[in-house]
Amino acid sequence: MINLLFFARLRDDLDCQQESLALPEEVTNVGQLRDLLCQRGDKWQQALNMPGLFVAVNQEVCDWNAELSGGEEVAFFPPVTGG
Amino acid sequence: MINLLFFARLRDDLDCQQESLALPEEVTNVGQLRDLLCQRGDKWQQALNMPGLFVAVNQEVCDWNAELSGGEEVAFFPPVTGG
Amino acid sequence: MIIVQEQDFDLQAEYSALREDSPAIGAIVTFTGLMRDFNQGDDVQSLFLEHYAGMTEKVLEKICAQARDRWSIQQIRLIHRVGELRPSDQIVFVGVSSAHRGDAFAACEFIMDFLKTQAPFWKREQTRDGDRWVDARQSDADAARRWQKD
Amino acid sequence: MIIVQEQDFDLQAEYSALREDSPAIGAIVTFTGLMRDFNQGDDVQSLFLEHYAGMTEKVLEKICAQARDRWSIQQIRLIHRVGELRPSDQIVFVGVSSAHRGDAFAACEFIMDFLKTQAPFWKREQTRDGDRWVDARQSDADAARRWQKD
Repeated sequence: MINLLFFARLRDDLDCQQESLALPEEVTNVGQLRDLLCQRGDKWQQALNMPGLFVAVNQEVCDWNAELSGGEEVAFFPPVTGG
Repeated sequence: MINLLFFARLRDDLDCQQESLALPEEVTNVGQLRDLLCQRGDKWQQALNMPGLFVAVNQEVCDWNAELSGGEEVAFFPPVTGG
Repeated sequence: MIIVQEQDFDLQAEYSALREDSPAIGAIVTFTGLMRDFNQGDDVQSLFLEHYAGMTEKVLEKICAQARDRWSIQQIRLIHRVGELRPSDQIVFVGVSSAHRGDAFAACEFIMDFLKTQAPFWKREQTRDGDRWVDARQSDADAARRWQKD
Repeated sequence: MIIVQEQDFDLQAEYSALREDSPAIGAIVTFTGLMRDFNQGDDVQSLFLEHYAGMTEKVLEKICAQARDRWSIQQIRLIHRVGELRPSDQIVFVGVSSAHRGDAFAACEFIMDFLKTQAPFWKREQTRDGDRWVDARQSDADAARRWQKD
């Protein structure tokens, strides 16, 4: 199981803040996880292709090749706007 | 008459804070004024040749060619160290 | 010291904490970010600041550690507010003390530039025409890029 | 606002004056210079700050005007103390408010760099071995030179 988190505009667009997901065997990195989620339909396809989308694994920003083995916290979020 | 002012280390070295001086006819710029003062002896010669010496005419820093016509306030001082 | 909180903060208290630390300090630089009443062409009535609790603190710790590696710094104090804010409210404080002013200025600006582009905070503005998420600025990305070493 | 005075100053009062000025302000940068207890290799017991009254204010006005020409600034507040000072005492304050942080940081540091090299203040330190005039630093001249435009 992995723990999925969505923030800000992304959470609004997906109407989803948090979700626990059993990782299929063939999904071994975050890029593949994104592809899996995009199969859920247009809403997901569009939201997870927004310009500048970030992904963080266990609270550290990473690229789409970052490996997943189950048990991770994976967060998707738009460009940050604090300060 | 011009009004001469000396600050900080320069005032200490010359033992002079302020002096009114009648400008001789042949002295028409601050470089010539400095030469005139240097003729007073070694102490003046040394102090007015310190590295980085500033001269200000009417409270504005200027170079040694700045003209004098009488009535000016002329200040000599070492490099500044405020802040 | 890094704090993410809903409450307002007191500049004087932060400054005193920086100043009383050591007589070897010669320079204190502070930055305070305030909520403006106007953004992206519209009057803004209020602001909601959301963040990724846990990750935010980690990112801010890392940015401060990078500043310490790069400049000679005595102390850093960083406070970022979250939740509901109004125009003129204080949003963020960064204070840096050092023996010399160059280090304090550089570290303080560096921390703000990377906080802006890396720390997971998001602003939602309330305008007369409804709510909207604030867009990231290219100028912030450019500001952070200035600090890259050759 | 430019003031040269013997009395101490209150950072909170200066900050409040900057902040309450307008809701268009998004950034306030402050610099405070403090007296260090150690300089040029020796413990320093006290410091006497001398200045050229009249000229000092003119030079500071000019530096602030140059900063206003170069960056978009809302307000500048500058205070420099003169007379007898002790370790940890506040010496100088520069506060700049602006819509954006880049302008506030640059203007504040610019003002300090030129104050250091152009404003007629001189420091005399009292150490265990007697009094001495503080030497000007090459690093200050270098800092001011950075701002020259090509």
